[in-house]
Amino acid sequence: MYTETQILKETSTSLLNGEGELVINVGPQHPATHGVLHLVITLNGETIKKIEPHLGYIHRSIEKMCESLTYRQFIYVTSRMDYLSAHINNHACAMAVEKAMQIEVPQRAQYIRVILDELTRIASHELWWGALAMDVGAFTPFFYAFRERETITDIMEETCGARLTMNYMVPGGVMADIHPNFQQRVKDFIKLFKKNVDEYDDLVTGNVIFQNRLKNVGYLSPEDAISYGCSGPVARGSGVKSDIRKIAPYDIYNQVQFDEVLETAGDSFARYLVRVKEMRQSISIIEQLIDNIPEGEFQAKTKAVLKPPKGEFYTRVETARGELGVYIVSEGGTTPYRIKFRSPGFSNLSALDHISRGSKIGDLMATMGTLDLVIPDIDR
Amino acid sequence: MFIKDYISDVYKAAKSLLTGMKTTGYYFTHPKEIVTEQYPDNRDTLKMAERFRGEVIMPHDENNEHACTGCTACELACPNATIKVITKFDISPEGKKKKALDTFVYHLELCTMCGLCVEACPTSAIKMGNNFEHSVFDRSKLLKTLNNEGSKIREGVE
Amino acid sequence: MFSLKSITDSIQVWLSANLGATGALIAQCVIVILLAIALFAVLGLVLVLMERKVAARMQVRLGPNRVGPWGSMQTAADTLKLIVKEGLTPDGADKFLFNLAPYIVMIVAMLLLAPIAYANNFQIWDINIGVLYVTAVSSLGVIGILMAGWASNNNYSLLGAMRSGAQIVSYELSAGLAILTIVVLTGSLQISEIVQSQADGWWIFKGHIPAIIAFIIFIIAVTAETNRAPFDLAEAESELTAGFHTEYSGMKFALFFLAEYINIFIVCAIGATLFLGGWMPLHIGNWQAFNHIMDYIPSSVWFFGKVFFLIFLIMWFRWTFPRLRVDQLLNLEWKYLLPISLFNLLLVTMIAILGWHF
Amino acid sequence: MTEDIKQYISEIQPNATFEETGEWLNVNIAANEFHPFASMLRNSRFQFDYLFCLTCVDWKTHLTTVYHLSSSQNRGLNIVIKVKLDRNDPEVETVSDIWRTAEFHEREVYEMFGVTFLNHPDLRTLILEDGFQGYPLRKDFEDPINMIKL
Repeated sequence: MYTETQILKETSTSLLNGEGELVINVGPQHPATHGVLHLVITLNGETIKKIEPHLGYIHRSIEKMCESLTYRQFIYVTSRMDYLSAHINNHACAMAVEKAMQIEVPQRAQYIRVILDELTRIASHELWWGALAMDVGAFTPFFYAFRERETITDIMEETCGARLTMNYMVPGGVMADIHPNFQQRVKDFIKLFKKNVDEYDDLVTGNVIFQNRLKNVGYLSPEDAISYGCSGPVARGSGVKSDIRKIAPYDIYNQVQFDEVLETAGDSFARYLVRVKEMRQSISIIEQLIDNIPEGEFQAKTKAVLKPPKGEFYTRVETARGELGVYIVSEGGTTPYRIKFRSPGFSNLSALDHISRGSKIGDLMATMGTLDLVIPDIDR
Repeated sequence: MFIKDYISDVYKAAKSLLTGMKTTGYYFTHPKEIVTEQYPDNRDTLKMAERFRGEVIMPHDENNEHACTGCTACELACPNATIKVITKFDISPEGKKKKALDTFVYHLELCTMCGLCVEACPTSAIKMGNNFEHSVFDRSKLLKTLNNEGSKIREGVE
Repeated sequence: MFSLKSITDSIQVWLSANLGATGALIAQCVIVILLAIALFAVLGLVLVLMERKVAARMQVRLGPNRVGPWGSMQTAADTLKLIVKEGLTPDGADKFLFNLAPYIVMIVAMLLLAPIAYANNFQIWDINIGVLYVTAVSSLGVIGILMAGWASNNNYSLLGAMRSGAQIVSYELSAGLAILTIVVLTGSLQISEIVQSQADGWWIFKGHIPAIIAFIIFIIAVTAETNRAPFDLAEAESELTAGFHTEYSGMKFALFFLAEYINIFIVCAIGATLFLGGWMPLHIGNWQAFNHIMDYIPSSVWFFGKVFFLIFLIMWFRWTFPRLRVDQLLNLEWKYLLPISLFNLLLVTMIAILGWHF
Repeated sequence: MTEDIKQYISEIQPNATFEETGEWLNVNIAANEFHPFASMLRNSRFQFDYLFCLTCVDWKTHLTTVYHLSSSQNRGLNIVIKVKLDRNDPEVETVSDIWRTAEFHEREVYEMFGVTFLNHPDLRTLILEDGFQGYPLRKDFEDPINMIKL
């Protein structure tokens, strides 16, 4: 085993390391890592022998930061973890505080939360779809994905006040009532999305080159998926039931009809299909809820200073990437004693080495793309 | 049949590729589908959403009066120490001392536009503005004082 | 029919009257070199802009539109930027080869401009083995790429160069076989004769289905040969950052970039000459009036129109398809394109012997 | 179900103690008994094969590593295992041979809290740079240059 500094020395003098293997650094600045992930890859020709992730380039120690923020303040920081599902992260934290304080969230707030969660999930999957297509070399889908995603961010901007790091959740509900245009714009979006999603299939899903790039690549067996703690679409692509919305329904997820998308192939294409189908499931969830938002309060009455009782609280939600756990240890003060975020990307990344050994470099990009890694989520 | 499979493979592959080309070809021949905005050419017509959080502002009315009592609730609510409220003591006509706002210091460079200060404000003295063009050449220009020169608290705000 | 022959002839007469035989030859060489360089520069500017505009339209955006009307001066501005940039040479690189490589790639591209018939009687060098010359010289370009990849002393560059080597060597085969089908039909290697043989109809129409198959294979193979997406493995940016030219900057990078576009132009010109009749106007059977109208369009317009149509086709591929993996790339060549083109060549030979074509 | 698990745990490890204040069953266990206990839980009829969270808490007097376990067959079944460690010399057996995901999580805990995981295949810093001094998530960690506290 070598440390980073040694790697830099080795590569500067010779292209090969001591054992005649080619060592390349993918990242921290590399077009395919979507951020500052650093993978040290040992190659034999084009075949991958070992992958070693080096993390920490964007580690902000959010867990430590949260220890000095109050229960109202720490929610906004979590938007910066998995910035593509910022809303769902906030939701998890708000739920953790509500659980600790035993706050009853009004029905209206729950509906709004779930609709926005699902919109966030679609937006996140859209971006993933475009980025994956770009990883395997097709540029145009990226722009089509952003076109649809733009509609969602516009809706978010109008209702939440920001496009990416919304901070719309507060303990006890949401910060403000939905914008009067919200329902109409969401319905317009659903119409647009249903029209455009067929284009995705034409352009990418059915494409023979794309299918060949993803099929039988990065095989993750169900046993490994469980052992590596994979969750979300990665685990579901291997046929492991892991949807928190089904396992431990929160808010009004037990009142809506949707299917947990499962694929059994376990390869990159299965993970791809899971996400594409999930987008359609999310649309159906939104369709069920958008016309039925009950009247009432959007925020429960809460004290100005939140002081949860002594104890430990764990909440789980299903983000676009998988299971996000928020573990709060409270000592009865105004700030959490310890917070741990169990981020889905961290566990999913740990399976990367295992599933890409023996495949080609081109496959690695496809595998990484379908694991849907968001680096701030991994580093926190 | 090997030959048959071979031919059907080639046919299916070619068909899927042509379907893809049809999609991109459609957009090539339909320039009306172009969605990009021509910023900053469209500055005059560009309308931000009313709730868009671009910066913290303190609205003043025509008498140069604001609604800030200097209670520092926003300062306490802020997660990044963006706001610093400096208070003074006003002497009311009855001769009673009363806490009032002296300077409302706002560090735009530290602000993450989370909106918690606006939530916390009991008198709605501050709100989020829509301006998003904040770039300046000197970082010190981002240090702002939100209350106007010579402004005072509006009558009746407690 | 309109022809540039009168102009070239009058220049020839004027030069030999004023400068003598040797002087005229030298002067003609200078004029040709200047024209070639001018074509090179203009093509670079036009094609880069075209690529960006085509990409933008397919990607529902506008593309360059700030410099000049509709962004027409964008590439000129980019070139200026690249010229004034510092050309870095990495510390561990083989400096001589590293600096030589871009020039080799460019010289090869320039050499290929020679045998192409740009218009009626307008050709730099009507060599009698024109097609052979083109296939022979075009495969030299890979030497420059291999040299660049090896001399950079960079893992990404090396991998990119190796991929490029494997790719070009294999795809030469099916490109060559596709060209051969037309040579079989024409019975000549000379470019001008191939064009003349299509006076009564282009080969893609005259040669029945085998000619169409050969044309498709040719387009696929040359897309691969010029390292264009979906076969851009040599520079696969999401895998190898920029492949063989990762370490290049400034004008040296620009030369690679330019050579890529010139190569596209050349292969499309060859394709247009072989399959679409070169500068020959579109003639349909006995429609005398129609044929007559078509003759009024200048031959250079016909030629460049066809070439740009093919270039557009290749750009369309690039902005639609994902990239192949390296083993799939070789699979496609050896398992699909090569057997099909061999079989196709057999068919064409039968057609030619039996005289079934028009 | 919780009673079943409690009974099973009392059978295999009589020294384990339980807390039931939280949502899920908490089991306290000593560090030297932890590894065989974990592997028995993994292979028990409850099949705790999904380690979804592994972390550590600094209680100023001691450290506690916290393992959140679940079963992939029945994800509603969760238990929490806590191992109390000496703060000056925290050492515990690794569980990366039982749950592969622990490999990364333990590396994170190792650098953030300084807990040494015995028999870990690759115990190096994952997030922090090489040669980083101190354990950032411990309560007494102070960094005067990159201040975290307000």
